[in-house]
Amino acid sequence: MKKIAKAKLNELYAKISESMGLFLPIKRAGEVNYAVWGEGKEVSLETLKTVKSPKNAFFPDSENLMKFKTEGKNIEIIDVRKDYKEEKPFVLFGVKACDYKAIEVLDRVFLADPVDSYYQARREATTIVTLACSKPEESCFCKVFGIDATAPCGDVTTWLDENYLYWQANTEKGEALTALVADLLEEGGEESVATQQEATKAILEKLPFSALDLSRFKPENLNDLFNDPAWEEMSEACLGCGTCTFVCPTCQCFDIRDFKTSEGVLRYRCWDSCMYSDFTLMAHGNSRTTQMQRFRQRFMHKLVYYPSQNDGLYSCVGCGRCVNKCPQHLNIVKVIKTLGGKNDD
Amino acid sequence: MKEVETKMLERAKELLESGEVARVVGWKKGEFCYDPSPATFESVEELKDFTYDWFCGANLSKYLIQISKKEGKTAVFLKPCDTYSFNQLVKEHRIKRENIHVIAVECRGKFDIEKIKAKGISFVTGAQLDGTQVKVSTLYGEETLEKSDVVLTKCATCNKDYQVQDEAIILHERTKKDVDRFAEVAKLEAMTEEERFAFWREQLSKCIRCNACRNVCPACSCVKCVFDNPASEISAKVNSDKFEEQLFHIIRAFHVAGRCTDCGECSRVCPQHIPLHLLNRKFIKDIDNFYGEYQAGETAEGKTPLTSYTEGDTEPNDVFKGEAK
Amino acid sequence: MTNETLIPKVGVITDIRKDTPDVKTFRVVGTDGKKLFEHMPGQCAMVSIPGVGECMFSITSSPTNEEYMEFSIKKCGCVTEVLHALEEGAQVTVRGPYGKNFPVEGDFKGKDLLFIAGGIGLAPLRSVINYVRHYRENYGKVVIVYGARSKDDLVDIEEIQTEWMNEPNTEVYLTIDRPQEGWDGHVGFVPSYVKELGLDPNMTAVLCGPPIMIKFTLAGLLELGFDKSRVYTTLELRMKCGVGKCGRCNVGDKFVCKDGPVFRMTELDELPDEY
Amino acid sequence: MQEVTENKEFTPNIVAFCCNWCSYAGADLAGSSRMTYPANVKIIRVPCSCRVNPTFILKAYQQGADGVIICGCHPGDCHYVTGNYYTRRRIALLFSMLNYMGIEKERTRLEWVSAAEGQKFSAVMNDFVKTITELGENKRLTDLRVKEGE
Repeated sequence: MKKIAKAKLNELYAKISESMGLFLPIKRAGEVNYAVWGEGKEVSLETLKTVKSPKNAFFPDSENLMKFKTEGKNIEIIDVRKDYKEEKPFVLFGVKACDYKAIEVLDRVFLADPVDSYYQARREATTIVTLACSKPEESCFCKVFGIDATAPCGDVTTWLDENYLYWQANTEKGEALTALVADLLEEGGEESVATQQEATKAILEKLPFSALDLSRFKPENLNDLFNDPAWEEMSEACLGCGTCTFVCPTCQCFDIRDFKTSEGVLRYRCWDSCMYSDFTLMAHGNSRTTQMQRFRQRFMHKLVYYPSQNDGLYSCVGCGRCVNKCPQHLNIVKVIKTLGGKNDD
Repeated sequence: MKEVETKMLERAKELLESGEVARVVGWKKGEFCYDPSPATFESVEELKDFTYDWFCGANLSKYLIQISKKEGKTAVFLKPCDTYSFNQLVKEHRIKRENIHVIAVECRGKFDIEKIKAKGISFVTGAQLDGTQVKVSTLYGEETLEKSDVVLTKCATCNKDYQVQDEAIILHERTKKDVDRFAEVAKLEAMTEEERFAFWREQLSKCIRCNACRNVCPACSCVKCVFDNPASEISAKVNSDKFEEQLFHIIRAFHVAGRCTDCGECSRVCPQHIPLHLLNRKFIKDIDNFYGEYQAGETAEGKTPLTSYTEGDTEPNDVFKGEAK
Repeated sequence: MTNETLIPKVGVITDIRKDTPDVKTFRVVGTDGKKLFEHMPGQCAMVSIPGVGECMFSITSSPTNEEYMEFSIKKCGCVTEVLHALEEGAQVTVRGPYGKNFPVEGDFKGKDLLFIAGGIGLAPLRSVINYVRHYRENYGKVVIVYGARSKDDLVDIEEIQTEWMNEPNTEVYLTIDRPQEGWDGHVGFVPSYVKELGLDPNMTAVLCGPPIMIKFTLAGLLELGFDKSRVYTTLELRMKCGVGKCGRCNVGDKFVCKDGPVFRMTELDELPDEY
Repeated sequence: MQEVTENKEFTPNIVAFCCNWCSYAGADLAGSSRMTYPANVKIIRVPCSCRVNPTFILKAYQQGADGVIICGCHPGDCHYVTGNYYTRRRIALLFSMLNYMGIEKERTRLEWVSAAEGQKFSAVMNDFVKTITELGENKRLTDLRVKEGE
């Protein structure tokens, strides 16, 4: 294991930035979100939960897919992916265990056949440096999904305490990054990390949501859960906004839209939310006309549909962002408690 | 606050048991002490989850658009600011007034859990007002904070009074605050053009276009929003660059200008804490300046500033000149 | 570079046939004059007009047609409206094929087949019917029941009358909803017509049409003794990607674009009622 | 590229929303009386200045306009009696808001031009184009995607 003094972190960022892009939690106008590092930016590794998850490193809020030039009746399609391919490799720094797990959830969608080459290009160009949690909060429940917040995976795992950032490379990519910054690192830190991990685990045990019962969320209960009358009550205060979706690290629904420019048409992909009333709107109807149906879709997808298609892997990682951010305090924990509790009925 | 809650609960029970109302709209308990959700209670049995505390900041008026169309009468608990939204919606024929029984309920400002957490306080288990201070209990003990530091932004400058009530549950009188709700707007106005641009750039670049500000807004009650309508040519789901953010927020605020009661829900729900109320308040301030003081929601009748005019109105090219001030 | 699934190919509309007042059939080939891609009956493709939008349509032509693809499209939304205004020679973009096809090389083989369609619902079935006609010896008897609001709404009646009706071992039954001058055929809704016909319940049935028609026809078939596991239909929901990623066309844990659009009725029974 | 846009050759894109009953006719009159106004003014005819939704103005900026001017009948002379009184309030608030958000206040203007005022129309347009030319390219409101590829 290696370590670097906290005071020298800016040097580390500068060194990485020389040859690679560096994407990490940065405070801007009072809020911390993942953004590209630059001299003078206020990095905030201590922030437990960035408002947006780091998913936009691979699956940006909006990205160009292709361009069309039209002349008379003719259409020319211009592939814009080469612009991405030439993008220099980048480092995603400070990813928490839950957000890292969320990347696996996204991988299973975007890297499944047929592979999404836009996502893949970014994913392959990235070295992920994770950061263990030391101060989990009451809205955290990653433990429920078998995630160890004190030992996240990734190409490099790091731990942060008052004085040092501890550094452990896990993969070839991680070794390469370690070599790049070797001059800044020194040996040691195993003990400090072990102490921190122990202390954090003690907190994790005590978190109020650490023992949520997921046993009812199984594919064989799909129809029972779908038809549960509790959805009406759970969703009645839902505003139909997209907050939960957009702060969620695993939500990956998107829309494809066209934008007319002076040069032609730009086709782009952007985040979309199943909570929106036009999500499933077709010319001749809508398969989900009520907010209850849309609300149900979101949570059924996370807890039943996705696992049923992905070997039981839930598409929730317990980051608790929806718990903190829903304007009316509706969230997946309330859903799990309400429906999961009916196990023995 | 506990006494108020008890009174409210008693009254809700009475109303439901006597059959005077078919349902009561209030708040139900969450997982913590600080995350209640708006809820409808249709039986005394359901009232077991009823709550009213320092964190019931949500404005219930907009829910009444749908609920007032239901069979039977609905009782609703409205805070002072909520009554303005209610009136405005009645004025716009969105709420069926005759189906609603308004119970004005005491409010001495609501707390913002995010502000408490921002002070480094976690595992909050309760909060109580103590004079000008707030005692926050946590798993690790008690913390004392200034009330002005923890109230919701919308409550910090609120001097509103009940505009409509069929009955009231008020145990503590409120003291009028000596604050100018336009102070922040004036501060921005005093900046240079570049500074203002930079301020809004920084703030609006955080926007994730979740539409929470729009969906929570009691004035945003269109059946189909212009931003959801592909035929409007401005529908979009994401801010692709700096312009879209401004377009969305200018138009959002503009569409409610003259109807916005300054309930402040837009700022409360913003996941990125963009001070959206400063856009709405700018319109309110301008309307007051140009066309005389006007408070939307004070009455359930009459014209709004943008649906009326006088022959000698301020000329648009003159709004920056001294005479308009 | 071009194998990215979201990037379409350019197609040229070489022929436009007006089938009914609101349905046109578009013949599409690649810019090189050849067929854009191969498909199987029941599969779909994303057709788009840059700047307007992209929509999923079932491929109406049979895979056995080696020259071109056809799409029968009803005018009902933004994209279809613009499509209907296009002229021959116009270009569109096409990507696909998407979804599972009808089991023409599997369960359908050697079976007697019953096709029931309503209105534009004939579009996806036309592909199967013509495929079956091409490999006629592989299948048993074919019965086609097709209904529309009026005689003018029957899509490509010419092919039905001149080709399908003359096919050996094939029965074609047409019906329209209300009596109309110049129509001496059957009048009545498809579901009741199906019951009147007293069809052989051992046939494998394929249904396509408006949801209400499917619902009642299915009930009728069950009454006649049909087995749900031998009744197929195709679904249609909002789609953006076509490859199970954009997350909107799911019914329960199945994506219509990837796991459908062709479903057995028994499969649909296991899914929540949300389509 | 930067230098090119900043030298004198910058010709702004101007969008003028003109009321059918006055300024649009005023533009006609200007034309037939051989009074010139710059060719880079793109006129959009509207049935009344009141038809100009604030969205139109912002949309024009999004699509690359450097300046937007709205022309209507003099207050009191509206073909529909009161339309332009509402325009006046609406546009006043919008101008104030744009300025509040740090958008140059000179970029957007409203003028009352009657059908008989061909000369005024021409003078207003010339003056507005001059103002915008001096102000330079609209960088704060254009959608970056519009000018992509240039």
